[in-house]
This record gives sequence, C-alpha cells and structure tokens, in this order.
Amino acid sequence: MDFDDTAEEAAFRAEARAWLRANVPTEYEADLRSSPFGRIALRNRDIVAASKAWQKRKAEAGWACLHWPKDYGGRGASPIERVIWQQEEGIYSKLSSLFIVGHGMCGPTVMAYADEAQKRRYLPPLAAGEEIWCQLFSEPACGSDLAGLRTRAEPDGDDWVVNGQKIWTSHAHLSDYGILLTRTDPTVPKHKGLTMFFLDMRSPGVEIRPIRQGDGQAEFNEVYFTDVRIPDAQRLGRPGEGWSVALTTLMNERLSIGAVMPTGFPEMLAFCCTPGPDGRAPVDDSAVRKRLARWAARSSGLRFTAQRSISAMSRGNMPGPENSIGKLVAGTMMQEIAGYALELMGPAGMIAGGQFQAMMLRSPATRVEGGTDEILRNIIAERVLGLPADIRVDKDVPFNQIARTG
Amino acid sequence: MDFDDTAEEAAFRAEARAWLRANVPTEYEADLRSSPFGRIALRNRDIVAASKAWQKRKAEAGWACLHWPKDYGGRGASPIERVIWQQEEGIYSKLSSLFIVGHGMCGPTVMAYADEAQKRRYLPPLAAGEEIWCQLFSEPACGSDLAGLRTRAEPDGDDWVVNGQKIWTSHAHLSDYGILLTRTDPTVPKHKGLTMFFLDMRSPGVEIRPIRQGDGQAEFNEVYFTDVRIPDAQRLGRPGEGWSVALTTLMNERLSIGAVMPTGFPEMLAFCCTPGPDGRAPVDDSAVRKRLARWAARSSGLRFTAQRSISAMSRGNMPGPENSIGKLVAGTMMQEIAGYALELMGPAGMIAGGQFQAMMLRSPATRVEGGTDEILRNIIAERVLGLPADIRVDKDVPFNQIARTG
Amino acid sequence: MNFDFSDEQRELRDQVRRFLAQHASPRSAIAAGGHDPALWRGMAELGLLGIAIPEEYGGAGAGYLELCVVAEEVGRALAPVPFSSSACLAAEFILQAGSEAQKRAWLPRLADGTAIAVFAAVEGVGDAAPDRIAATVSGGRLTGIKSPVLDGGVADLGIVAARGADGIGLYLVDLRGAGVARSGLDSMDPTRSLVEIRFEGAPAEPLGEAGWDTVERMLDRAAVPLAFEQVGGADRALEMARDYALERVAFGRPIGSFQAVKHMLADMYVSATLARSNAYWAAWALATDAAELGQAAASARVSATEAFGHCARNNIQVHGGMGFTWEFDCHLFYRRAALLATALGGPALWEDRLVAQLRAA
Amino acid sequence: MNFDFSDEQRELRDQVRRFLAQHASPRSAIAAGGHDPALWRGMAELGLLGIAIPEEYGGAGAGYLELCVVAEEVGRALAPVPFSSSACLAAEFILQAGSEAQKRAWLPRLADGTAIAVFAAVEGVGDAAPDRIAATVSGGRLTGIKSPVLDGGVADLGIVAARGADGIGLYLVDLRGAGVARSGLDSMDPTRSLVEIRFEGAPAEPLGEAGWDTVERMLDRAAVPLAFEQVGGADRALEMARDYALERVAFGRPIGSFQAVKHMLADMYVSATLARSNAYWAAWALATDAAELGQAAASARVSATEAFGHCARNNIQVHGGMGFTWEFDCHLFYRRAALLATALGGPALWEDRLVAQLRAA
Repeated sequence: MDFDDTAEEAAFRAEARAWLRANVPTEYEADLRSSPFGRIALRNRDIVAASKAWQKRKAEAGWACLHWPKDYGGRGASPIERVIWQQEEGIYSKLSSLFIVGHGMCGPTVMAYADEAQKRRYLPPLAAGEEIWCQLFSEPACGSDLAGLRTRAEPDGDDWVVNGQKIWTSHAHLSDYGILLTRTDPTVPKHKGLTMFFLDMRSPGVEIRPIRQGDGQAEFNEVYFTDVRIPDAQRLGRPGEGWSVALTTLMNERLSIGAVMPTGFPEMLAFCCTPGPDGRAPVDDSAVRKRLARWAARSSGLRFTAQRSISAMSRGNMPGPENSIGKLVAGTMMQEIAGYALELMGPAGMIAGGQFQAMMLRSPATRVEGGTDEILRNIIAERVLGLPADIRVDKDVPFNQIARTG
Repeated sequence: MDFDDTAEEAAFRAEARAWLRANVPTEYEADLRSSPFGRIALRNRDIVAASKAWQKRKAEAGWACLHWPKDYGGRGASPIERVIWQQEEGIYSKLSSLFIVGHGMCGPTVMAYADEAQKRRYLPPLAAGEEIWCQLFSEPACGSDLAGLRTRAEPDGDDWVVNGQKIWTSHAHLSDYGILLTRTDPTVPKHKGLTMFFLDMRSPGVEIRPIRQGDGQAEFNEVYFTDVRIPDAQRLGRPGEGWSVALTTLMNERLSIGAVMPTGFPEMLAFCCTPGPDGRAPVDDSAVRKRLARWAARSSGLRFTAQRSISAMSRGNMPGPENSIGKLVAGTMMQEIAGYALELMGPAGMIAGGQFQAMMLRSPATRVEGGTDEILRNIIAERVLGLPADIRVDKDVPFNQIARTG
Repeated sequence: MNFDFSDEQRELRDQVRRFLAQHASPRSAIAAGGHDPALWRGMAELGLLGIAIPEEYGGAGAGYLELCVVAEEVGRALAPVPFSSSACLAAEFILQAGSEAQKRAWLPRLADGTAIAVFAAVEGVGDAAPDRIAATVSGGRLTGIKSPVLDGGVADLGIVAARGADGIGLYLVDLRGAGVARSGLDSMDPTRSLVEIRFEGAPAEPLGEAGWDTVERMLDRAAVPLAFEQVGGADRALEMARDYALERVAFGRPIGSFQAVKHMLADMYVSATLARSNAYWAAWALATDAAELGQAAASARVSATEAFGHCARNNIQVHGGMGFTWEFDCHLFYRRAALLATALGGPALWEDRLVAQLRAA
Repeated sequence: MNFDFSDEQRELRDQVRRFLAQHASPRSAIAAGGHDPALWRGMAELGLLGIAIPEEYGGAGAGYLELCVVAEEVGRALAPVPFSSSACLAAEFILQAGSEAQKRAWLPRLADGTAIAVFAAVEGVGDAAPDRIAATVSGGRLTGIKSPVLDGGVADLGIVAARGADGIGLYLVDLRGAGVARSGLDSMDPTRSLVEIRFEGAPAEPLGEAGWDTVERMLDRAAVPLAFEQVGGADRALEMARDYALERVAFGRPIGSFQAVKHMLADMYVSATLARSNAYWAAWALATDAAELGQAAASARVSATEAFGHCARNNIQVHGGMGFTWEFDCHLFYRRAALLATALGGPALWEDRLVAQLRAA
C-alpha cells in the first residue's frame, strides 16, 4: 500500500508536468479557482472558446483523450497514466467540461460501432475539441426507465426519418454531432426495438430549446425532432440492437474514475473555521464539530474509495458499479451541507447568491441526473451485492402495450 | 381545541378516580415506577398473581374491558371513557400487560365469531383475568407474510387435527386458551385456504418452548402442535375464511390507542440533565442539545398525534392505519437514544445492565414485533396515502406451488 | 376533551383554501418583487388579515386558532404575501406591547391591509441576539443597518430592535418616512421580498418596555402561526409528490408502486404528521395562554422546520428531473422551506430554546 | 501508486480467515468469561500476536499493514480474544514508549501469548481525560480504581494511566501481583471480558515519559487496527444480511427482491466501503509514519464506528424476528459494535480529534 509512483509512473508524471508548466493558460487560473459550484465563467474570454483552445493545444501535443488510440487522436496511455494526467492538469480540467460527454460517452460508442472511415473522420476532431458531441437519450416520459423511450425512427430509402423529443441534453446548442437512441420497432418488447444513430445536430428538423432549471440556470436542453433524416450509414450497431449499444455508452461513463464528485465539504470546513465579527467561529460549537467530523470522514472515504478503484484498474480490473457510491454519497452530502450552512447563517441564509445557497439549489439535480439515488441503490444492490432485480411487469410485453404516464 | 372534559367526561373521570384511589394496590407502586423498559418485576409478589388479582378487582367493580358489553364482562363505555380510564389508572396499567393480547385481540375475535353460549362462557373470565389467552399466528417461515403460514389443520370426524409450529407467542406458557390460524386447504391461493380456531392450550400435543432473545430475556415462545385435536365447534368463522377473521383480530390491535409507545426520551432527558462529578451535565454540550430538541419534538409529536386520534374516535371515526406512526417512530427513536446515551457514557457504556443498555438490546425487537418498520411504511403508503400495493407474485398461485425459503 | 379544530374552523379553512386556490399565484408575484397586492386586498376583504385582531381595533376578533388556520392555508398555497410578517408577527407585537395610541394607529390599518408591517432585528450573519444588535436609538432617532428584512420591500412600518437608553428594545419606524433607505436583496424565495434597510436618524417610537425577554416572548407567539405556514407547505409538498407518484409511469407501472418511493412518501407523511400535532399543541397553548406556550411553540417550530425541509426535498426527488425544472412548482416549495427555516431564527435557536424550556419544566 | 494490500498480505488474510473460521467460536467463549485460551494459543503459534513486533523482541516483524489484516479478520470472525487490547494497543505502547528492559521483559511474552496486557485509563462514566484521572502513583505504588477495563478479566499486565509526580503518565502494573483486586462487570459483549480493577498500593513502574500528549499519540496508533476490527465486523454483518435476504422468502419471493431491503443493504455497503477506504488510509499512514496519521486515524475510527453500528443494526432488521433470537449471531455483532464504539473513547472524542486535526492542517 503506497502512494508513490513506480519509476515509469514518475517519468510520465514528470513529462506531463513539464509540458503543463509550459502550456497551461495561467490567465484563467484565478477565475477557474473561484468559480462557484457548477458554473464556470471567465472574466475576459468566452468559456467555449477558451475550452476549445485549451483542448486543441493539448491535442496537438498528444495530451488529449489519453486512453484513446493514437490513430484516433489519443495517446494510447494506461489508465493509471490517465489518472496521473488528471492530477497534474488539476484546476485546468475544469476547462474540459464541454467535452466530457463527447470524450467519455459518444467517442467510445463511435469507436466501438462505426466503420473505419467514420472513425478516422470523426474521432480526431472530437479529441481535439474542434467538434462537440452530445448524447440524446432521455425523454420527458422516460428518465430512470431509459428503455421506455418513444422517439421514433422509421426507414425511408437509405435514410431513417426521426420524430420525437429528447430532454436533459447537455450542450446540445453547442454541439456539432450527437448520438441518438430511437425506437424503430414498437411491436416488440421495449429493450428489443431500439436503434442507435449519430447525426449532424444542424440537420433540418432539429430544434433545441434550453430548459430553465429550478435554480435559475440552464445547463440542459430539450431537443425536438421533426422529420429529421439520418442516413442509414450513420447507424451504430444493427437495427434493434440499440439497447446493447447504449449499455456500451453508459458503461464508459463509469470509466471516468479518479475524479471525486464535489461535496461542498472543503467550502463548509472553511466557512466553519472562519470567525465572525465577535471572534467566534461555527467550529467552536460542538454540534457543528460533530457534523463536520462525519462529513470529513465521508469525504475522505470517497477520496480513498476512488484511490482503491484506480489501484484496481491498474491491476487490470474494470471499474465496477461500486463507483456509484461516489455520486450517491456526494449528492446527499452536498444537500445536507448546504442546508446546514444556511441554518448556521440564520436569516442571512435567506439571501440568494452565496456559494451555499447555490449548492442548496443545485444539489437536488445532482441526486437525479445520470441516475437517481434510488437507481444507484438498485445498481449497488443488484450488481455489487447480487440481489434480485426488481420485478418487471413490462419485460416481455410489446412496447406499444405497456402502461404509460397519463 | 381544548383538553378539558365535558361535563359527562368529568363525571366519569371523578368516578374512576374515586374508585381507583380506594382500590389501587399501592404496595406495588414503587416497583412499577422503577421497572426498566420491557421488564416488570415486583419485589414481594409474583407478577402474574398480582396482575390477576388487580384485574379481578377491577372486573368485580365493573372496570374491566371498558368498551366490551356488560353481558360479556365489560362496561359498555365509550372510547373516550376508555381513554380517561387509562389516564387515571396510570402506572397501574403496567399490571395489565399479561392481558393485552387477550383483551385486545382474542376477545374481540371471539365476540365477532363465536356463538352466544361460547361468548358467555369465555369472555367474562377473560375480562376478569381468570383465564389468559394468547394468539397463535406467526410461524418461523412467515413473519411479515402472515398468510404464508403452514400449520395444517385437517378435518377428522367432528374434530380438526393440527400439526405445525407457531412462534413469537407472548405468554403461551401462562395461557389457558389461544386463537389459532391454520391452513386447511393448500391447493388454493394462500389467502383463501386459512381457517381460524380457538383451543385449550392444555390440549394433548401442544408443546411450548421459550425463545431466548438476543437481549437475554424470553418474552416469547415457540408452540409446537403434534396431532392436536380441536372440536369443530371451536372454529371461528367458516373454513377458508380465516384470513378475514385474522384481519378482524389485527384491526382490533389498532384500537389500543391513546397509549404512546415508550421512546426512552424521558429517561434520556433526565440522564442528560444530571451533572457528573465535575458539575457538567451532557446537556451543557450543544451537540447533545441539538439531538435532545429533535427527540423532544418527535416525542411531543407522538403524544399529540395520539390525542388527535382520540378526538377523531370521539367523533365516531375509526382509528386508522395512521396510528402505525407510533411504533415506527418510537422504535427507531429508542434505538437512537440508547445508542447515543451509550456514546455519551464513553467506555462505561460497555457495561450491561443499565437502562440504556437494556433499551439498546431490546429496541431491535420493537422495530420488528407486530409489524416491521418496512411493513408499517407500506401500510402508511398504501392505506393512508393510497399508493399501489407491492406487486404480488404469489397472489393467484395455489399455496403449495409458491416459492418458499430454503 | 377535543384536540382538533372545530367545525366552524374547518369551514373557515375550506373557504380560505378555495379562495387562495383561485387567487394565489406565486409565479406572477415573482416579477412583481415578491408580493401580490390584489391578493392581499382580497384577503383583507375576507377579514383574514385582522382575524386575530380584536374588533375594537378593526379586526375580526376571531382568535388565534383561526389565525393558525389561515396561516396553514397561506403555506399550502405558497401565497406570495407578507402574511406571517404583518398579520401574525407585527400585529401581535403591537397588540401585546403597544400603547393604546399605537394600537389605534396601526392595528386597523394592518387589519384592512392598507399598511404592511415587518420585523427588523437581524444585522448580517447569525440569528438575532442582544449582543449582535448595533443599531441605536438616541433622541427618538434610529441609526443602523438591518439585513435581511423579510417582506421588507413592501412594508410601510418597521418594528425594529435597537439599543436605546434602557437597553435593547423595539421601536416603531415609518418606513416611508425620512432617514430610511431600502435596497433589495436576492431572495432564496423570490415570492417573498428581502431587503436591507439603512436607517439614518429615522424617527423611532418605543414599542413596549425594553428588554430582550419581551422580544423572546413575542417571538414564541409569532412562531406558532409560522409553524402552521410550514405545516401547510409540507402537506402540499407531500400531496404533490403523492399525486406525481400515482401518475408517473416507469418500467410499466406507477413509480408509487416501488417501495423506494412508497417509503419515502411514508416518511414524509410521518414527519408532516408529527409537525402538525406539535403545531396543534402550540395553537392550543397560544389560544389559552398556557404556561407551556414556550415549549409548545419551540416544539412546533423545530418539528415544522424539519418536516417542511424534508417534504420539500423529497418532493423534488420523487419528481425526478421534472422536479428540477423551473416550470414545476417543486423548487418554489423548496425555496419557501429554506426561507421559513431561518425566518424568526434558525433551527439551532429554537432547539436551544426548546431544551431550555425542558430543563426549566 | 498502489492503494491496496499486496498479494502477500491478501494471502495472509485468507490464511487467517480460514484459521479463524475453523477455530473461533464466540459462543463457547461466553461461558468461559469472554476469552478462548486455545484460540489465543493457536494465534500465537501462527505468529499473529506479535505480527507487528520486531523480531528482536520475539515478534514476526511483519509490520502494521499485516497487523491490520489480522485485526480485520478478528473482527469478521467475532473472535473472542483480547487481540485489540494486547496485540494492538499494549504491544504498541510498550514498543513506542518502553525502555529497552521493558521491551525485552514484555514484548516476547505478548508475542508468544503467554502474557496478555490491557490498557486501563477510564474511571467510571465518560471518556478518559486528564481531569478525570484520580488514580495516583506515589513511591512506585499505584492506588485507585479503573473501570471498565476491557479484556481485564484475562490480563496479566496493565498499562495504567495515573497521576504521578510529573503529571499524568502511564505505568506498567503486574495484575497478578500484590495490591490488585478485580471484580467482573456484566459486558455488553459477553465474548469480551470487562472488569473493575482496584489498585491498593500495587507496584507500578513508569512506561515512557509522562504527559497526556503521549497517551493521545499512542491512542491514534491503536485506533488504526481497531478500526480494521470494526470494518471486519461491519463487512460480515453486511454479508450475513445479504445472504439472509437471498435465502428468506416472503410473499413468494426472496425478501432481497424488495427495494426496502435492497436499499437498506446498498446503504450498508456504502458505509462499510467508506469505512474500509478510510481504514486503508490510516493503515498507510501508520505504516509510513505519515504526518497525517492523526487525521487518518480519527477518520478511520469515526467512519468505522458509524459503519459497524449501522451494519449491525440493519443486519438484525433484515433478519426480522429471527435476528432477535439468541440463536442467530446477529445480536453478537450488534453487541460487539456497541463495545468497540466506545473502546478507546467514544465517537464524540474521535470526532473532536478529527476536527482538531482538520483545523490544524
């Protein structure tokens, strides 16, 4: 058990560090550090332009999408090298949020299912941040129950014609391409009638509308499809195989390990240790200490659980569903922390705009996006502990005969 | 909204108080007050004998089973009069724990299903504490899923012959009679093949063994039936109707309102307010105050929820499943309180025998007996909030084709 | 012995519920700065604003139980009006502590809705406490900064805690008068306004005798209807979640058939019920001036804050992604829960008050 | 970078697990007063009792990581032996603070199991603290009462905290010698003995330099393997619950198919996993004498206490009525969890230590 690098790891780290020292856009450092939870803003430059520029610079030097093959714009690095890179990139990784979905989910899906020419066409610009991708899976009527989606794709000559609506699509309005899960056969059970495509987000009939959130932000979009034509050549996997293609996509989500979800704990610790005008700090109160200690232990528990995952990966194990722990714990913890911070402020907690107020309003989304707390507990129970799946009443029923909302 | 008695209520209270003042066995008062949670012991007299004597005295004066008809040993009193009686009887009601099951569940079932001669034979001695009754429902393989019971009763001439095993039977070893739920037809779905009887607990073939609990006590028994013969005349309800008879029994359980489950809060408050040798009391610590306040609010919440139930009853409403709240909250709360008290004691908490140590060891049973926390949440969700029942895979399946443990 | 509201009080509740269902629109009040003057006038016309104010001062003279009934409905409807500030707190302060002249001057106007009054004690971070009050009154002039002041953006009269010759006391200040400057703050609950008020020699007239004890006794009284407002909000959040759980289908069945959702809702019901029972106790204590009012008020407040927070949070969770959109009302209840949790002092203050009462009892 | 036990350490774990599965029988130790001498001898023969004691003092000289591996298995098997007292705490105290003569006198005997040593600091209710220690040493003689002393019923040597000429210090006392009287206490966990020890002029020899700081540093070191013992118990309780949930059928299906049970188990897995990760951190800090040892040890202790309590409690709940019978082992884990929660000081002590470290960091 040790945190030291092997000789190879140390060499890799030195190389990364040297390149970073010479190349990171230090002009954004202060803004990146002070960005409140979930919102990155730069004073002097558009965040999209800055993100693209940084990604491009990394790609040109071979530091983009480290674990992808070199032929597709990556570096062919090991998982542990990827973690080292993340550690060294540090605060500047905040500039990559625009690419997380594309690099983490769309790219691997394209890599697994597209033909060679397509891979050479689409992956390098994706790696280099020249083109942005989004993922079009969720729908208003199906959140946790993804396979219940209704967006139809019907064959028409060499094309498919798509009609329907997607929701919760991050960065749809900035995206050049998207991967799209559709229903191509409603007469078979729901998991069997799905097909995956990728499409040009500027195709006629695609309409994007931002979703205004309860916290006033708009991080996600609704995307409407009206007679949108997609060439059959942009199908990923066979017709009816869409569910297993989607599972590939979602499985890759879990590969983004090593990164610990924000919990609000460092902010809370700092807040509690800061004395007020009367010289007393919240931490002087034993009720506050009790809660801080519990959160501290959960926080370090998450950090070292991630470390254990990295070690498991470096031994060749796939990161498992046990990583669902991270979001499950972090989401609830941030909501608790924010609520308690507001309590400690007394009536001043009613004033919006502070970091804890922002966390308070944003944290409910964390507990839902990318899998609700309840779905995550199911995943842990079923895939880690081996408990039976929930009873499924819709499993062998043709999709068009399943009960639906409303 | 007021806590004052109406004129009639005040008169009834005065009468009860006067009788009690003249008749309560004050010689036990100190012992009853100091009895630790769940264990009543008298220094100078056998608790069973003392309980029977007190019950007998009450019955002779018309103060037993207040809401039963006079013909069967009761008083024909209103629900609110019953509550007033409980309030006035106070600490001495601890002497009634031996009769709770008999008066609260067996008696009402006999009253609803036995013939007139049986009611006149069995109910008055039950009311007077001369005969003790128990309830034989649960089995090792069926706890929450009561209708999954397997004890067989097969007709043989004018008798039924019973084989099987019951468990969690309070006071079986002290009981004269019991009500017994059996399976008489395993070829029909499980709720449809049950039949209820009452039997003499001294019948040949009945064997009673105490269950040693995790806390070292033995409040419950296992009861084994080997070719026990029960006359058909002691059947309660028609063959196959046992489930609805049992529901009558269980419904009556809820009538024992007004009584608030013990939570350990008064003991905890006293403990926290008692200064140690250094003059400091736990309550001087703000972390302790925070928890005390939350428990205090839950505790008064339970008390006044019970008051609201009483008011609803006095308006003629049946007490509903919302009373499940009491046990759900009290059980968890006692476990929390006991655990925290032990924490506050530090290593001295490791020494068994204290009141909180006893609570710590007993409270897990509270969260299970008479309905687990999970079953209670289901009851609240389904019967109060109107949410759908769990999906039942065994509903229309013949009992002998249902999956079973092991 | 009857621990429930009377038939007349239940009728009042139904009437207020119907009225608010028809007229209260939290969303339209957001743009208007957190107040709906038309709704306020409507409530005044129904006699709701002065429901606990004696008839001699222009009120309906109904009583505190009725006040609690209305407060619960205000919470349930998320009504964008300064009911808790003006009709519950300020009216009660003036009624309890005011001189005859002050009562005659202000209570009729609070009752008919032509004046709105608010309580201004806090100065920055932390609950109000004597050693945290820097505002001073000298020669009848108030100087200092109060922030945040709930509903302060729409108020005419301030009841301001400040340090005078005899120590901390309460003062009546005309907020439309000289020496008063308000600046708006961004409110966690945009259906209720929040401001900073800067007093620079504003004319101030003492309300009652000085002493923080008096203030605390007043706060106990104001906490009771506030707890009802929270209970109303908790109940409505629970209802919304229940309805959605019955309607929304996933995996071929209503999500309310999954135990995870069922049990979440059962727990919400439990905390809402305990809060309601404590609130009833406090209402009884307030109406009868019972010795246990302090304990009952603190219990109600602790319990209601816990319940509203819990129900508002889980209401969003049951709604999933939809619960997080601006279009669904879930976030408005969540925001209101956060606002009311610290209005009149945060949980720690009420927890400590409750334990102090238990020790004294 | 490898944040896991090595292959050799995992092999050791498997070996110890097999050995304990075969030989540890908590139930049979209950009648014997909370200790199994045969098991203790077997562990000594395998070199487990002196696994972290250097070879020069008769130990295996393996290291702290190995000590933690063994401690986890002791917890998982609910082994009825004073491993945490003697092999983890006392051996480490003597190794860190003892004179060469003391090390030579005692470490070989602790390693081969012929002597058992325990820590005696507490005197009645409350965690050990300098102002709560009344026992005194004067002229090499100890007088005072220590209660409760964990594993004290089977111990030969006491490491006793007492007030001497230079303040609070630790003293070695032969518990089989003169001036020592023990009386048994009823233990929450009857597989571990608990006694009161009365010292009346018992010969006492100083161990290391006086000062409470030293004691605290020692406790940090002893807390790490103790956390592993808790993690082992938590993991086993989770496993038992999982297995029962798969096996027990109700309503025609395994109870583990109900979300209420699934999610309870998922939450147990979460807390057990967080505790394990913290324990690994602390083991690394102990093995490398890292500056963050204090923080890591407190984190491990806080996390492990929470996890073991949580898992032991819910294990009973999953087992329903069966979980509450004497025959099922559930209550033994629940009792052990309660015992270990306050051994070495209760949660509040470790929470405060953790926060103190965070503030200093």
